[in-house]
Amino acid sequence: MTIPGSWYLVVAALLFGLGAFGVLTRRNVIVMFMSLELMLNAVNLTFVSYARMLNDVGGQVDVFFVLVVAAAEVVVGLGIIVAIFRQRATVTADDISSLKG
Amino acid sequence: MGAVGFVVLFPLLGFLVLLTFGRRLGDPVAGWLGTLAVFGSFVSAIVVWLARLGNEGHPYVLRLFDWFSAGGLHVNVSFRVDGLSVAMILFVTGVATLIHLYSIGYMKGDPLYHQFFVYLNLFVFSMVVLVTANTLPLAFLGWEGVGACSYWLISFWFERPTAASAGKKAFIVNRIGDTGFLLGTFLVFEHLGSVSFSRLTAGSLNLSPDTATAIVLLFFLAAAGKSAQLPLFTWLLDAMEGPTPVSALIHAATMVTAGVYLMARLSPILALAHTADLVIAIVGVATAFVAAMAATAQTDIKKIVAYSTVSQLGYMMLGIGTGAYTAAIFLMITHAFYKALIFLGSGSVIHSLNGEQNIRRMGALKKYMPITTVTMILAWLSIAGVPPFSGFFSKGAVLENAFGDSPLLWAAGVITALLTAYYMGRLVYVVFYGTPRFEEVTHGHDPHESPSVMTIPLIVLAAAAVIGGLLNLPVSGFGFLGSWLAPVFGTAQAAYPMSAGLKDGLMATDAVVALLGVFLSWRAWGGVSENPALERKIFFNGWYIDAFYDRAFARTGTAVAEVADTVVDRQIVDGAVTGVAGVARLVGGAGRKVQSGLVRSYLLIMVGGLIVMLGYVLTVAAR
Amino acid sequence: MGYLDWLIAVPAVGALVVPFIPVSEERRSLIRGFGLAISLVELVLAAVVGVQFNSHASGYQFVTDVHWIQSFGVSWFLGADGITLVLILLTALLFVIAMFAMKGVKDFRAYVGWMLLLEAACMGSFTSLDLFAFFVFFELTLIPSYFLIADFGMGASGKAAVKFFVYTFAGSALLLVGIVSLVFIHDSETHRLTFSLPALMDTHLSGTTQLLLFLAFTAAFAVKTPIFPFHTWSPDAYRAAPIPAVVMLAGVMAKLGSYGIIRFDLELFPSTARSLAWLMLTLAVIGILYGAVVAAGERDLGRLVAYSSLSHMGFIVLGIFAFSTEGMSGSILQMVNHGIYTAALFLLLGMIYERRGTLDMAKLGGLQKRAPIFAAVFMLVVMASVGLPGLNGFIGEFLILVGTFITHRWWAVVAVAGVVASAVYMLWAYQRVFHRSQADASPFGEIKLKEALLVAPLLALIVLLGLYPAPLLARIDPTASAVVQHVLAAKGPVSDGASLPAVVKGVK
Amino acid sequence: MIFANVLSQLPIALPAISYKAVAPELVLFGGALLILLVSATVGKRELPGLYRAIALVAALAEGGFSGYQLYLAQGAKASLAVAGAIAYDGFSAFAGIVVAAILLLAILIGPGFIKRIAGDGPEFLVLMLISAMGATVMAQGEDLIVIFIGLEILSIALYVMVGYRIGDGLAREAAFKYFILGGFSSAIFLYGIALVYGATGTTNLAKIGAFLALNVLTHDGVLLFGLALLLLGFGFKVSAVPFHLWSPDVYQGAPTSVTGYMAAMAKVGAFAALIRVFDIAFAGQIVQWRPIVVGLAILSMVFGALFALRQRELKKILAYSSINHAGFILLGVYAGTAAAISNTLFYLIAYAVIVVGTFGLVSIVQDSIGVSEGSCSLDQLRGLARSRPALATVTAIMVLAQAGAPFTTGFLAKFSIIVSVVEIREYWVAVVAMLSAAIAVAFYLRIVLAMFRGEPEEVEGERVLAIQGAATEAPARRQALAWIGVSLSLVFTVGFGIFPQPLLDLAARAHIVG
Repeated sequence: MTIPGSWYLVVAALLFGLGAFGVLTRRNVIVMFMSLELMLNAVNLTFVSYARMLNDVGGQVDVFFVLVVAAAEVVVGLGIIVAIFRQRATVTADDISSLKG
Repeated sequence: MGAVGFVVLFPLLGFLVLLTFGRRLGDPVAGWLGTLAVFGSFVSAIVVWLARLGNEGHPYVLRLFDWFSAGGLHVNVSFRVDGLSVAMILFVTGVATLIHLYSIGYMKGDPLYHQFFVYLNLFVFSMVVLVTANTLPLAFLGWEGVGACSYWLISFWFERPTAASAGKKAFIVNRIGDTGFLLGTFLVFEHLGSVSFSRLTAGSLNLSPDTATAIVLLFFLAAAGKSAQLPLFTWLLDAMEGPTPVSALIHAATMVTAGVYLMARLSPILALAHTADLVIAIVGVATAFVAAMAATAQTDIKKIVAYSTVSQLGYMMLGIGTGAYTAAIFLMITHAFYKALIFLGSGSVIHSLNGEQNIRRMGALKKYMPITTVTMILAWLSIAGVPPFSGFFSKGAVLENAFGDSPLLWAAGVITALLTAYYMGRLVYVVFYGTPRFEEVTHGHDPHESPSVMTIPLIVLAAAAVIGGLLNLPVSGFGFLGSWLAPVFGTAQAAYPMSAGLKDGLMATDAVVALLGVFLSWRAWGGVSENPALERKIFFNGWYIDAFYDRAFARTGTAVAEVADTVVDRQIVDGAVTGVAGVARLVGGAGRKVQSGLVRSYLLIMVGGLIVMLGYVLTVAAR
Repeated sequence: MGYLDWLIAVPAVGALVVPFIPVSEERRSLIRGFGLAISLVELVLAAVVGVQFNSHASGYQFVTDVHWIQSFGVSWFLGADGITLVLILLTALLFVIAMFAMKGVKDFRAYVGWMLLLEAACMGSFTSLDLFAFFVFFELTLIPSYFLIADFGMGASGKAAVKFFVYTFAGSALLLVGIVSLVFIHDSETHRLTFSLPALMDTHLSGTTQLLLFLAFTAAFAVKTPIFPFHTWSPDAYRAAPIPAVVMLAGVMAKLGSYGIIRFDLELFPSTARSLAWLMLTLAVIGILYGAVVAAGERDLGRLVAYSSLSHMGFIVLGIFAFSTEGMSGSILQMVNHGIYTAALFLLLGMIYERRGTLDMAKLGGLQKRAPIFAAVFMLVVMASVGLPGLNGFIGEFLILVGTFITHRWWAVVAVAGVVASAVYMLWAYQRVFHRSQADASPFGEIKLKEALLVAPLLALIVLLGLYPAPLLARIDPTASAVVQHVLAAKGPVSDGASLPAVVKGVK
Repeated sequence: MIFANVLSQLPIALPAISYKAVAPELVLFGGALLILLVSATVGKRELPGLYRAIALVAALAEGGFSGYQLYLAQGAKASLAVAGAIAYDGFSAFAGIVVAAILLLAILIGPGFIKRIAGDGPEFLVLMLISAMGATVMAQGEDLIVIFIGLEILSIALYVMVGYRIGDGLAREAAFKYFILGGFSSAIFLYGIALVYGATGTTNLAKIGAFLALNVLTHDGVLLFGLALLLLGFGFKVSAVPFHLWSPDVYQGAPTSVTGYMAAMAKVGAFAALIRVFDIAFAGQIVQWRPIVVGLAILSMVFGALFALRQRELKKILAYSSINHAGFILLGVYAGTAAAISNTLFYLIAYAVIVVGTFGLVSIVQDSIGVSEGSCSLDQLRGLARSRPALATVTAIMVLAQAGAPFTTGFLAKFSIIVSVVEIREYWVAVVAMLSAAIAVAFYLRIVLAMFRGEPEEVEGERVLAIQGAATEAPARRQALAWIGVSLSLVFTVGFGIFPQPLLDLAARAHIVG
């Protein structure tokens, strides 16, 4: 029996929620970063499942754009994180809070 | 007739010259210049009087220029010459000239000598403008002008705190009265469309009774303020802080009579408001009685005379209230003579006892100051109403009309006449007779008579006090003043039908009462200088009226002002504004806490915002 | 370029030129000379306008109307009638005196610059008949006065300046929304997008809209005048500002508020003005008495004069909302008179502050003994402000009270008490400062010639306008009666007939 | 030409790209590549002057093209290009002009100061040009994905620029925060696009608009969800409350000239895209999204003003002030009429020029008191009016222009927004807007007050970072170009403040054809 498209959407939504939750709760910067990527991939899944449901190739093409952007983000994000890491041994998001008030 | 312009111009010139060159003119010259200016005004007053002798028919109005006009209101600077105003300018400038002369001597050696005459000349100018103004606002200029001059003159010796506050008190109490003047003027303008006296001719006014009453009562409030009637008389007592010539000129002869003049000038309206007239009469006689009682217990010579002035003014208001305008004006003129005389007499006593004013430290001065003593005795007899002195005729006329109006008023008037004779007698006996008590005041050597420049005015005034009665003898054909003022008052003048016998009876009772008063004062104060039985505390403190005013208005007023400033304005009204600013800053502060610097808290808030938006979207979608 | 344009352009250009005047530091008093020259030229210009003004012609004179921002329908539309003329003359005169009074400052450049900009802004506000242009100039006056208070003021001038700016700005924020809404309603009615006052005057506004717009406009003017309860900024600002600035604040900018009420509130919303007259009159009367009572409780001379100014502005507002020609003329004349004697008062206070370094009455005393001439001058100005007949304060007050008495009797009766109250606090203050003998005999120099010359023109005007105000009144009266007729003739608001208070009787 | 023939033979169908449409992007990108090429080939010695010249030429060219497009757009029908993904109409042309203006000012002001903290490298200019290109792509994007790509190009370039002075702890922290929050909001924005795509079957704005006009979705939950997520993405970028939390920290942490550039460029790009998306794609759903936008606008205006009252750090105050401005621009979007859009554009260009100018001044102030591009507290400004009167006066004017002082574009910008809001009869919203402006005046005046009050106390040594080989030429020369930039912005602000008609006409022609 074929799995209705909406299930995929639900899975994607769950994945997205998971990613968001990950960014919110995990203190380690690297894990936050990974959850961010997870959210982007969840969106890819949504695109693909919609493309399949709508039977339109546009959605799938968009996935490639998302991938490209995600890659660019990774490069820059890791660059920043490494720069921070070089000053301090362990890096948690809460340490980085001298800019406040 | 145009000379009225000069009557006004001379004191103004005197004021301006003294203002600019006064300091350089120095001690005596400034005084003489001032006296000259007022004398010039007196001469021009006589010229006006002579010119007027011929045609007393209709009043002459000298129009100078348009003062201000807006909408329906047109006010011009114009002076009115009619019986009343001529009488007034004659006696005002006359008395003023004498008092200027007197002041040259009295104020000798005072550092601010020239400034005294600046204010005096300005005062005479304002007074003359007041009595000859043809429009109510111009009269108000004179009215407040004399008020301001009395403020400056009372607080002339400003070093003394009591003098400064006395001056301020005088001005403020006058101002309370002046609000009545303003409101009265507005009512007149509203109903008659004009503020000029020429519009206020008797008979042509279509005022409803209660409007007329309102107008009269409002103007009476002003008169009460200026002529020290019952509710607003306390300032006159404190006004004694000023130099004695000031008391003589302003607080005896001229300014205080402005209220009476105003009422006389408004006689056409008074004629339409009988209830208001009754009020005036009652207040007048009540003031007379209260002041007379208070005068019996004063120890300060000037306070006694001040209370006496208030009392005599009460009589004049009684005359006005009972419609006897001529009698009131007659009493005003004669009163000016003997009251000025008494003040100047007291002034020369004070002058010779270098400043001592308490009668308990005087006594037996008749040996050292013969002229002053004689003139004071003459003044005493005329104010008491002993025939044939002027007081007898003028007070008699007022009492006669009072009897015509209501015997009750007459009775009160007679009792007060008795008191008048009594307290003036007390003054004369204690000051001039009895044992000398001035040793420690004059440091051993005897008091000397005042210089001639001071005694001459005393003598002139004494003469005037004595023969003043001739102005308006009750005998037909000799009522010069009556006929002179008839065209002014016309129908407003009340004429009570009385049989000749009744008139003679009344005159007789006046004489008897006067003599009784003299006798009583001789019996009580012939030898002794203190008698607590007769000098009750309540009268000494002026029935505690002033004390009551002080606590009710002055103290609470300051307290309220204090609270209004510090609490109401700073905390409440301003507080509201700074409160709003405070709340804004509070929220600002909260903002800083939200900005915790933690990335994850930012994310949380963003997601929170998103959830709110999604919630909203769901409700919209669900609809 | 009409006269009015020059009136605005001269000080504006002056203000722009001042920073670039190539003058070395020690000869910087030349800059003050330059400022003085500009203000004198301005005075001459104003005089010329005064002479050319034809008091019989109705409507606005010296009109210039040229497009400015077409897409918003904004035009540079200037015009002058009786009210504007009188206020222009006052502004020009007070500026010359303020320029003279400027001394003891290191940085003349900024001082003169801001003062000239302030003059240009005031002239702009008085003459512009385009609501946008009026609003822009009305706002522009805030900036120079803020800098004058904050930089050259005394005491806690920083806080006072910010409070002044924000308070007035908040008021004018409502004014802006009011103006734009009015223009929009007019546009949607007549499809003509314009900000010009004459065009906007015949917009048909429903009762509630007209009420809301009236409140929005009046909010800004009430803060500026000030009217009770929006006055709490004025004591702080007047006390903290340097003397030349406070002469402008109290003398000229306070009139912006009352001028705005006459020009915009009454012309645009006549029926609401009529139906809300009772509220404005009550606020005015409260302002008169409240100002007097608080002034009596005040310890500091500067703040005392500020509250007395609140009380006197209360009279002016009273005259405006009495809707009688006498009252209106009186209040316009009183605007000029108040400007003159308050300016004189503050100049004298400046002299006291220079000599004793304080305005706290407890520390002042016995000045009459040390400086009798100064005391006499001070007494003259005090008497003018108290409204002694023969001096300029009286005429305006008298006309206002007469005008109010005719139409709103009981407000006038209560307001008359203000005449007494003003005597109380003024003379009490005079006594505490001049008569009370001072314990420490600290010296108090007699008035110097330079200072006397500074105050002389104002003293002359105090006496002259007191005795012969006819020339001014002749120019004010036609405009005043035109405004009053406009308000009374306007039929009730379009929809709900807001009932007129029974008290308004037909005007004689 | 051979290459073109070879391509044409290939079986794949190349989309017809009209280079006229994408000219602005090409110019900027070309400029960036050229700078990189030159710096790569020229070897060790860096040629900052040459890089800056190239960047300036690129910026001017981009401005020229946009101006030409604006002139062209006057009559042209809907002009889509690149298979409907890029639209070039009056609106995008005007946005291009604004981008050019920002670039011009930023190139003049920025590099001089960046040199002190990060040497002469060309990267700063390259990043600036690239991010500008991102903004123009967003402005011209007719397809949600294209807008997303433009957004990412802009954002990622900005993340790097914020962290440009990687040595400084604050800058690193700012970059990190901006990155994480930016990434998160982009992800959400993307998810929004996906949902919209799911609901309407296309990501092309015109097609979405057409689709929604034709068939009314029974349960449009998915579409509205997507809409909300899109709004979050845009809201974050323009720092509307409650998505503004990043901006105070990042504005303070980032080097001042970057902050100035970012404050202007990010908003121009985001608002251009926001207006186009909501005007073309979701015109039908105006009833649903309007309340959200007005909610965001009011929150931003009011809290933007309130939160700044207690701030002591200059750049944080200016951050909140730009949040307040964002609120005002959102009001313009909320008004939604064609006139409102041109007024919003007027506000955008006025705001952009003032903000870059103001931050340029802050850089000059910091440079003259020895604090290099770091955070600058109000107390350090004390007594500036005594030491540098000209600088203090110009700064005061620019700050007051932000406050809405008359005779400046700031005033006319706020005025035009109030006019638009009143035209849709939202009087109370206008009142709230102006009252927030009144609150804002309080903190603007605190800045001015700090400068004009008090004596200049000696500057306690701000730990000046070790500057890698910064040329130590006299500050005057370094600030010369910055002064030109600042004066240009001043002349623009006051000039168009007094005679705004030309600028208003320009904005009026910038209507969306889409």
